[in-house]
Amino acid sequence: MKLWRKPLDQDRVVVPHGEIHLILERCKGCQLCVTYCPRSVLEMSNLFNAKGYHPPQVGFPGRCVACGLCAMLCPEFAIYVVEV
Amino acid sequence: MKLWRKPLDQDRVVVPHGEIHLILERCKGCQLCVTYCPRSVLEMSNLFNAKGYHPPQVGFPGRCVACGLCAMLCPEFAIYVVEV
Amino acid sequence: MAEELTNLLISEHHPMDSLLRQDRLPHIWCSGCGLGTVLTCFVSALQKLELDLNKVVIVSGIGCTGRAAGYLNLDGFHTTHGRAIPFATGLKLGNPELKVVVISGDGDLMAIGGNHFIHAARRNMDLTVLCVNNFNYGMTSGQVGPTTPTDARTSTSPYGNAEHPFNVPYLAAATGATYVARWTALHVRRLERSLIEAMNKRGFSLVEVISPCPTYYGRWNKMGDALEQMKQYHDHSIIRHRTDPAEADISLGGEIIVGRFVDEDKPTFCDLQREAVQ
Amino acid sequence: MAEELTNLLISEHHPMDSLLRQDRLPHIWCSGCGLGTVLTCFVSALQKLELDLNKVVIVSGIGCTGRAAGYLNLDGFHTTHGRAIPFATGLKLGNPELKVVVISGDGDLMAIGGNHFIHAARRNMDLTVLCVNNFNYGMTSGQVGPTTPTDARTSTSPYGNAEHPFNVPYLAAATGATYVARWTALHVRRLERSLIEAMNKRGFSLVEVISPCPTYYGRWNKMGDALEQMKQYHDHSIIRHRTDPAEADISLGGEIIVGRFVDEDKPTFCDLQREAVQ
Amino acid sequence: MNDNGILQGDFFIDGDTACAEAAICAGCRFFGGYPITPATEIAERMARRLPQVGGTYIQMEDEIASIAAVLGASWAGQRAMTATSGPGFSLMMENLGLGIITETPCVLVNVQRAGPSTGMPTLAGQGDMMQARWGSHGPYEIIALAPSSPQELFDLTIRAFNLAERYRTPVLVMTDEAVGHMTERVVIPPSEEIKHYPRRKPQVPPSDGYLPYNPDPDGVPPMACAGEGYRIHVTGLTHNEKGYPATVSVETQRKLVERLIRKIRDNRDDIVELHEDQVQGADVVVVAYGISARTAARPVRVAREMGLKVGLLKLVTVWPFAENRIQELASQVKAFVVPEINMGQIALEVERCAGGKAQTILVPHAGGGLHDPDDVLEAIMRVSRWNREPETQNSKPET
Amino acid sequence: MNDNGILQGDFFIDGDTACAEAAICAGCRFFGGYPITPATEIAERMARRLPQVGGTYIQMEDEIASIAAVLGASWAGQRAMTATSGPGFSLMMENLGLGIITETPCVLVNVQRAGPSTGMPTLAGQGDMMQARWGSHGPYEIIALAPSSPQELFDLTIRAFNLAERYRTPVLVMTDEAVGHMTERVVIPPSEEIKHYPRRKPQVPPSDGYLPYNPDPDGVPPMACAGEGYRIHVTGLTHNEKGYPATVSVETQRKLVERLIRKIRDNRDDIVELHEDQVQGADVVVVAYGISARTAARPVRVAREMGLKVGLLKLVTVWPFAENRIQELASQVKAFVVPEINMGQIALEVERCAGGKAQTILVPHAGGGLHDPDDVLEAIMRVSRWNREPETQNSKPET
Amino acid sequence: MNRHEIRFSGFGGQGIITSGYILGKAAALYDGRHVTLIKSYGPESRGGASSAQVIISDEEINYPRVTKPELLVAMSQEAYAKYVDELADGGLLLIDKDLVELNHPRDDIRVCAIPATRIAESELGRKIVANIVMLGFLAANSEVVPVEGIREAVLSSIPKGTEELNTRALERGYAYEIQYLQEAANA
Amino acid sequence: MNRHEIRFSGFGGQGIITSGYILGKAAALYDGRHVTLIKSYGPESRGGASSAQVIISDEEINYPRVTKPELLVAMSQEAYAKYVDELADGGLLLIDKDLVELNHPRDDIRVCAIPATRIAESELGRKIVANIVMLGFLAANSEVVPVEGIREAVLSSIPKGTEELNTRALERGYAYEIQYLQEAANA
Ligand SMILES: Cc1ncc(C[n+]2csc(CCOP(=O)(O)OP(=O)(O)O)c2C)c(N)n1
Ligand SMILES: Cc1ncc(C[n+]2csc(CCOP(=O)(O)OP(=O)(O)O)c2C)c(N)n1
Ligand code: SF4
Ligand code: SF4
Ligand code: SF4
Ligand code: SF4
Ligand code: SF4
Ligand code: SF4
Ligand SMILES: [Mg+2]
Ligand SMILES: [Mg+2]
Repeated sequence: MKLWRKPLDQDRVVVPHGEIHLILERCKGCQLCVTYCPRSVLEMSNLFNAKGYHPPQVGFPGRCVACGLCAMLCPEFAIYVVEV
Repeated sequence: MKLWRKPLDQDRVVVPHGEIHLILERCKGCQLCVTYCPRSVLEMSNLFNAKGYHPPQVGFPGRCVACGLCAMLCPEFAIYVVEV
Repeated sequence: MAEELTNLLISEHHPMDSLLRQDRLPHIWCSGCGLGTVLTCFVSALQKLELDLNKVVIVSGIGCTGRAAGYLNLDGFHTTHGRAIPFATGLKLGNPELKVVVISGDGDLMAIGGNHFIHAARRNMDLTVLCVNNFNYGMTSGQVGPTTPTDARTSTSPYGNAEHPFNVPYLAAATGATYVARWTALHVRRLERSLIEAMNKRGFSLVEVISPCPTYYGRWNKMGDALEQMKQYHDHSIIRHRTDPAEADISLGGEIIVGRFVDEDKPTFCDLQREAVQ
Repeated sequence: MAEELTNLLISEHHPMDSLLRQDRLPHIWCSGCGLGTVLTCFVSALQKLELDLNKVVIVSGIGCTGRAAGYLNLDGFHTTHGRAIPFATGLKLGNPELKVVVISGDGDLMAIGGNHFIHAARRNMDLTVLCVNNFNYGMTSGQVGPTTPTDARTSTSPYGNAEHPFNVPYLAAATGATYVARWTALHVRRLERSLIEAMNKRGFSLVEVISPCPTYYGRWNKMGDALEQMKQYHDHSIIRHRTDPAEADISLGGEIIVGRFVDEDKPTFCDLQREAVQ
Repeated sequence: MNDNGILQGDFFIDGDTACAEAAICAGCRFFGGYPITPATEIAERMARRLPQVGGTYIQMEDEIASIAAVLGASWAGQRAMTATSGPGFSLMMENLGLGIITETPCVLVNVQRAGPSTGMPTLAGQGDMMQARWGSHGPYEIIALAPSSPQELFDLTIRAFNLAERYRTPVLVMTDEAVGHMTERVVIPPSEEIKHYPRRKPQVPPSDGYLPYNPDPDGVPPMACAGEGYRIHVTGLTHNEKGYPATVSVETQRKLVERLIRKIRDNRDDIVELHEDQVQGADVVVVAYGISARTAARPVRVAREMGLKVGLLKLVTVWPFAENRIQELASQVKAFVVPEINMGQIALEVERCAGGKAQTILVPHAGGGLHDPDDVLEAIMRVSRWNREPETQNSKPET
Repeated sequence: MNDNGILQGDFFIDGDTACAEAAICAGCRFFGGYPITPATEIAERMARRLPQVGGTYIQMEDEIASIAAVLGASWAGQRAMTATSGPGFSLMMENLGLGIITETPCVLVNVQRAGPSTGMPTLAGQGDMMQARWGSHGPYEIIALAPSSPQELFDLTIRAFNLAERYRTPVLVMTDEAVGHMTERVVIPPSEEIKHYPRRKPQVPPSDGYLPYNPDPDGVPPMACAGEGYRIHVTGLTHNEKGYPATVSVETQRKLVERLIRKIRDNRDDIVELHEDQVQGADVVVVAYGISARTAARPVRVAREMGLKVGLLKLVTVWPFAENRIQELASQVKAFVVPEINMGQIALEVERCAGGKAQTILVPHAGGGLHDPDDVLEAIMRVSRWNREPETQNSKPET
Repeated sequence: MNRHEIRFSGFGGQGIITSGYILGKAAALYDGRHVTLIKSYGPESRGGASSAQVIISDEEINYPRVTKPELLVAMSQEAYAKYVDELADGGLLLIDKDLVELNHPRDDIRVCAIPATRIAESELGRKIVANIVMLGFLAANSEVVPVEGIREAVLSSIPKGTEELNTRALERGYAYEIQYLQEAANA
Repeated sequence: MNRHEIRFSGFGGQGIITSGYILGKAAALYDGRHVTLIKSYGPESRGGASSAQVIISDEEINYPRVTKPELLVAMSQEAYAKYVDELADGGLLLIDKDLVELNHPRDDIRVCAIPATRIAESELGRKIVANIVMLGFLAANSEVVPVEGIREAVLSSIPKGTEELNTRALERGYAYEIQYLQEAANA
C-alpha cells in the first residue's frame, strides 16, 4: 500500500509479535483459539492429550500480533501469548 | 327544581327506598357504613353488642335510597338494604 | 339490647350468606380492617359472574388475608405460607375446568411466595390472584415486609424501613401477567369490576388492593384509626388506567396510582402445552 | 507427545494462575462450554480492578456455573442450590468491607433462587451478580428452566417448551438493580468491561452472559457443536446500550439484544439502614 | 406400548425409569417436579410419557413448589407424584406436613444420594431414612417403602399409590441412587393385572351433611375433591370434622393428631411388608432394606455355607416400623446385624425394639457406595462367635 | 443498660425477649429472620436492639434466606442467629445441612408450637425434637438444648453460642411457645461475668499451608473467615481437608462424615447437661425436658409426698442424647416416665437406651398446651405399683 | 405458702395480656415475688379469645398454669362463660358491666362490676385504656399486689406520651369502687 | 454358575455408560440372561471419571458391583490406571490405543488395543461413536454376548436417524480385530 502521506507515528509503531504458550493437559480442543484468532495463527493438531482432546498448534508463527484474544477466549486457561 | 322539559321517563322514576337490616352480632362498629352512606342515613348507637362493639342505627330512615353502598362497604356482612 | 336500636330490622341472614360459611362468622379480622370489605367486593363480583360456583376454588396462603378461603362457601384451600400459587397451579392443571382464584396477603405472595408469583406470571398460568396489600404482615402482628414503604415503621423496622418496596403491579407486569389492576379497599365498585374482569381473563391476572391494617401498620405509622387510614389511602389515590406500572410506585404518604394497568392476551401455559404436544 | 506440536511452547503456568486454584484445573466444564471463557473474562476484569483481592468473595449456588467459586483463588463459597444470594447477603452485612460477587447459573438464580434475586435487587443490596444463562440446567443434564425459550426442546420439554422465559435484565431492572448488562460469552472484551463496571458499582448489579451449553441445550436444539452455538449467539446479538430491558426478550433462534441497559444510582440497603438508625 | 400409551412387557431400564412407568401404570397423571441428581431421570421420563397418556408434566420453580403442586393436583382428583433427592427432600418437609394434616394422597419418591448437604450427588446413600420419619415438624406418622431393585421400585411405586389412597396420606418411596441408576430387566404386567385402590369418595351427596374430616371406622375419611360440589374447606391448621380451623381447641388437636397417627399405626399389619429368608430358627438375623439388602445377601450366603444360622429380614416397608416382628425375633436371636448406608438410623429402631433381648450391631457406611460385603460378613461372624467364646459375650441376656 | 448498649439487672420479660437479650450478651451481632408465631418477638427485639449495639438486623424474604444469611454472616466473622418455629424450621432443614457440613458456627432457635403443619400457631408443642436430630438429609450429629424457663432460655442461648464456636457447628435451642411466651423475672448478669468461647482461628498465617478442614486433635478445625486472606474454599459437597470437592471419593466421605459425627459424639460429656433431682436411689425416674420438666415437677413432688421414690431427670441438652446416663439408670430403676408434648419422640431414645432393663412409659400430649400434671402422676403411680402387685409387672427384667 | 392465681380474660384487642403483664411486673419487680405470666390466644390478631394467667408466689413456681384462680377478670361474655366455673370458692370476679351479663350465677364468689370500656371510651376518650381502668378497679378490690407497684408497673410498660392518660385510667378504675358499692346498695 | 463381570471405563462424554447399557441390554433382552448394570460418575456432565459395571449371570444377581471383572474396557489413561489391577487373572483388557499408554504392564492378562476415537473421528466423522466402535471390537474379542444381540441392542438404543452411522461404527470395530492382530504380529 502506498501512503500519500506518512503517518505521524509510523516510526514508532512496532508490530508486536507473540510467543504462544500452551498448557497441554488443560486444553480441551474446543478450537475457539483457532477459530477466532484474527491472524489465523493457530490450527488444530492431530495429537491427543491425556484426556483425548486435540490441542492447537501454531501454523503461522510469524503472524501473531500478541493481541491476546486466544487467551481471553480460551475456556481452559490453557493458552496465552507473551509479547516478544 | 323546575324542569324546563319533562324527562321522558319521569313518570317511571320512583326514588327507591331502602329498608335497613342488621345482623347484630356480626357488626364490629367500624363506622364505615355510617361514614360513607351518601344520604347520611345511619348513625352509631350507644349500645354494645356481645363483643363490645357499637352497632349502627338508622337516624333518618326516610332518606335511604337503597344504593347498597353500606352493604358493599361493610367488612362484616352485617348490614344490607332491601329496596321497598 | 337489639330492640333499642332505632329504625332497623334485626336480621339473621345476609343476601351474600349463600356464598359465605355463616357458621364461621363473624370473621377474625379486626374492626375496620379492609379485608372484610375486599371480601364483600369479591362475593359481589362472584354473584355477578356467570360461573358454576361448584367449579370456583379459592386458594390462600397464611396471613390475615389468607383466612379468606375459609369464609367463602366455595371449595377453599388454606395452604402453607407462601405456597398458595403452586398449590393452585396443581389444582388448575389437575382439573382445567376449575376456576382457581388465589386470595392472599402481600407478605404471603411477595415475600416467602415471591418466587411462585413471578413464575406463575411468567408461565401465564390461568389463575386470578387477589393480593391484599396492607404494607405489613398483619397476622404475625405487623412486621416489615416487601411492600412496606421505605421509612415506614413496623415492629421490625422500628427505626424506619431501610428497604425499597416492590411495586406489585410492575412486578406482575414485568413477569408476564396479562391483567393487572390496583384499587384501594374503598373503591368498592371499581374493585368489584376489576375482579370480574380478572376472573373472566384467560391467563394470569392480578388485582392488588391497598387495604388498611389499622391494628399494626396504621398504629405504627400514626395514621389514625381504621376509618382515617382507609380514607387516607382513598384520598391519596389517583385513578389512571393504562398507566405504565413502572410508574406506580408507592411511597410513605405519597400518592397511590390505581386503575387497570394491563389487559392483554397471550397464550397460557395450557395453551402452549396443548400446542406442543400436538 | 507435546514435542510434536509445532511452534509453541509447552508451559505449566498461565498468567492468570495466581487467581486460580491451579490444583483443580482442568475444570469440569465440557469442551467448548462458554463457562470457561466467562471465567477468563472475570479473572481478567479482576486483574484490572483495583481491589484488595483478600476482600473479594465469590459465592455460587449449585450448577455447572456454580462451580466457578471453586476455581478462583479467592475466598469462595459454593452454597446450596439457589441460595447464593442470601448467603452473600449475610457475608456482606456481616462484613461490609467485603466485595461480594455471586456467580451462578440461570436455573440457580432464576428458578429455585428467583425469590432471593428479586429481593436482593429490591433492597439494592450491594452485590454483583454474574448470571450465566445457558437456557437450561446444565449440571443435571439439560432440563427446561425459567430462561429456556418457548418451544425449545430439552430433556424435560421434549415436545417443546410451553413456558414463556424470563427476560433476566428486565426482571433485574424491574425489581431494582442499579446496573444491568447482557453479553454473550464471545463478547469477551465488552463482558470484561461490564464486569469491571458492575464490580465498581455501589448497589445491586447484574451481568447476564448468554453462554452455550453444547452438551445439552445445543444438542437438543440441533445447534451444531460448541463453536457453532457460540457463533450463533454472537451473530444473533445486537448491541444496543440503554435499551429498555423490557424490549430485551429472547426467543428461540431470535435476536439477542446485548449491551449496558441500566446504570443508575440509588441508596443501598446499608445506606438506608445507616440513615434510619441515626 | 398399548393403545392407551401404557407399556407392557420386558424392559432393560433403570430404576428411575421403572418408577416413572409404574406411576403411569398406577394411574398417576400429574407430575410436578424439579430436577435433581439422581432422581432427574424420573422427571425426564414423566415429561416424555405423561403427554402420551393424557397427563400433565410441569417442572416447577423448586421442590417446594413441586410438592405444593402435587398436593393441589391431588385435590383436583388426580393421582399425583413428585421425585427428588436429599436436598429437595429437605425442602419438601414443610409441605409434606401439609399433605399429612390435610390427608392428601400422593407419592413422593426420594432417590437418596450421599449427604449431608450437597454431599455426593451421583453416589448412593441411605441417610434420609430417619428424615423420612421425622423430617417435618410436629407429631405424625408416615408410610415409607424401600425397594432394592428396579423391578421392586416398579412394584412398590404402584403399591405406594394404592397405600396413599387407602390411607389418604402422602407415601414415601425411599430408594437410592444405586437402585435408581441400576439397570436390570423390568417386567411390566398387563394393565388389567395391576391393582388400583380407588379414591374413597363420600357416600352422601353434597350438602347432605358431608363432613370432610369425619373418618370411616378405620380412621380414614372419604375424600371429596375440588369441583365436586362439596364446597370443602381444607386447612393446614388444626381442624375439626368440618375441616374448619380450631386453633385453640386442645381437644380438637388431640382427636385429629391421634387419628392421623392411629390410621397408620393401627393398620401396621396391612402396611408392613417384610421379606424373610431363613429367619425362623436363625441365631443371627441381618435386618436390611433397599440396596443394602442385596449387599447383605452375599455375606449371608457365605455365612450359611460356613454353617452359621443366619437369617435375612428385608424391610420392604420401613415406616411404620416392623416393631412386632423385631420384638418377636429378639427373643429368638442372639443379635441383629444392620447394614445401612448411613451412620445408624434404622439400627436405632431395631435396637429399641430388641429391648436388650438381642444385641444390635450396626454396620455403618458413610455413603457414596455400597458396603463391602465382607464388612457385613465380619459382623455376622463376630456375633455368631459369641456363643462359642463366652468371655466376649457380655451383652446377650439369658432369655 | 450499660454504655455499650448491653442490659444488666432484673427484668420481667418473656422467654423470647430473654433469648434476644442473651444473644446480644453472647456477642451476636447479626440476626437474619422471618416472623413466625411464637418466635416473632425474638426478631422484633433484635430489630430494635441490634442497631443499638452496632449489629445488623435483616428481615429476609423467608426462612431459607434467613438461615442462608446467617451462615454467610458467620463466615464473615460474626456470631449470628435466627429464630423460627415449626414451619420455618422445616424450611431451614436443607441449609442446616450446609451449616453442618461446612462447620459453620451459628445458633438457630425453634420456639416450638403445636403441629403438624400450620397446626396451632399460638400454642405450645414439643413435636420437633426428632426433627431437630434428623430433619436434614444425610448422616450428621447435632447439638440441641431445651430450656424450661425464660431465665434458662437466656442462659442456654449464651451456651448455644459458645458450643457453636467450640464445635464449629450450628446449635439448636429447642424451646417452645410456653417458655417463649412465658414472662418471668430474668436476671442478666454483668457482661464481664458472661463466658465467651472465642472463635478458633488458624495458627498459621495465610499461604502457610493452612488447610481449612484439617482438624485440631479434638476433631474441630480452626476457622479462617472471608476477608482474612486465607482464600478459603467452602462447599456443601463432600470435601477434603483443603475444602475441595471430592465427590467420588468414598474415603473422603467417610473421613469427613465420621469426623463430623465424632466431634460431637466424642465430646458428649462436655456437651450433655442434665439436672438431676433425687435420681439416685429412685424407683421411677421421670425424664423430661423444656416446659414439660416443669410440669413434671409437681407430680414428682406429690408422688414423693405419697412415699414413692421418684427422681426427676431433666435433659437440658437433648442432643446428643444422654445415652450413658439413661443406660446406667436403667439398671437401677423400674421405669422411666417420659412426658412430652408430642406423640413419643425422646421417649423412643429413652426406651432404646433403657435396653429392656427398665420400662419406658410415655405420657403423650398431642400439643396445644401443657400436660395435666395428673396424667404424669397417674403414670408414676402406675409404674410404682408394679412391685407391689407383681401380676401386672410383666416387663421389668430381674436385673 | 403464699400463692395467688389470677386470670385475666376477654378477647384480643382488649389489652388482656397487658393487664396480666403489668400485674405480674408489679409483683415481680416492685414487690420481689416469684411471678409467672402465661398468655393464651389464637392466631388471630383481634377478636379471638384471649387470656392471661398470672401466678404470684413466695416460692419458685413450676407448673405455670392457673388451675383454681382466686381472681378472675372477665371482659367478654365468652370469657365469663368459659372461666367462671374455675374460679375458686370465695374468689373474686371482676367484670366489665356492659360486656358481661351475669347469666351463670354462683353464690360462693364475690362479683364486682365496672363499665370499664364505657369509662375508657366516654370519659377518657380512648377505649384502649379499658384494661387499665379495670386494673385500677382490681387494685381497689384485691390486695394481691399493692396499688403503688401497679402504678409503677403501668408507667414503665406503656408507650411514652401516654403516662397521663394511663394514670387517669388507673385512678378512675381505682376510684370506681365506691360508686359500685353504692349502686349495689341501691339495687 | 455362568457369571461374567465387565467394566467399561473412561471419562464423561465418551459414552461409557451407553456401552454398558447396550451390552447389558443385549444380554438381558436378546439373550435372556440376568443382567445388572450400574454406573458411576461424578456430578460433572463431562470430563469426570465415568464407569459402567455389568454383571451377566444365569442366576439372580444380588450384590451388583463388579469386583473381579474378566473384561475391562479402558478409554482413558486415568481409567486404565485406576482399574487395571482389579482385572481378573487371564482377563481381557480393551483400550483405546491413542488414549491409553500401557505403562502398568501385567503379563497375566490379554490386551487388545484399537484407536476407537480416531476411527470414529476420522473414518466415521463422529467422535461420539467411538464407544460403538469399541463395542464392535469387544464383540470380536469376547464371547460374553453374541454380536447379533449387541447389534439389536445398539439399534434399539440409539436416536432415530443414526442407525447407519452406528451400524458402521459397530462393524468397523468388529472388523478391526484382524488388523490389530496383524499389527501385533508385525510389532
Ligand atoms: C413458613 C412460615 N413462615 C412464617 C409464618 C408466619 N406467618 C404467618 S402469616 C405471615 C405473614 C402474613 O403477612 P401477609 O401475607 O401480608 O398477610 P396479612 O396478615 O398482612 O394479611 C407470616 C410471616 C408461617 N406461617 N409459615
Ligand atoms: C435443592 C436442590 N434441588 C435441585 C438440585 C439439583 N441441581 C443441581 S444444579 C441444578 C440446576 C443448574 O442449572 P443452572 O443454575 O442453570 O446451572 P448450569 O448447570 O446450567 O450452569 C439443579 C436443578 C440441587 N442441587 N439442589
Ligand atoms: S495473540 Fe492474537 S494473533 Fe496471536 S495467536 Fe492469539 S489470537 Fe492469534
Ligand atoms: S481455546 Fe484453549 S482449550 Fe480451546 S483449543 Fe484453544 S487452547 Fe485448547
Ligand atoms: S343503602 Fe345507601 S342510602 Fe341507604 S343506608 Fe345504605 S348507603 Fe345509605
Ligand atoms: S360497616 Fe358493618 S361492621 Fe361497620 S359499623 Fe356498619 S354494620 Fe357495623
Ligand atoms: S391485624 Fe391488620 S390485617 Fe390483620 S385483621 Fe387486623 S387490621 Fe386486618
Ligand atoms: S453441561 Fe453444558 S453448561 Fe455444563 S459444562 Fe457442559 S456444556 Fe457447560
Ligand atoms: Mg400483609
Ligand atoms: Mg443454566
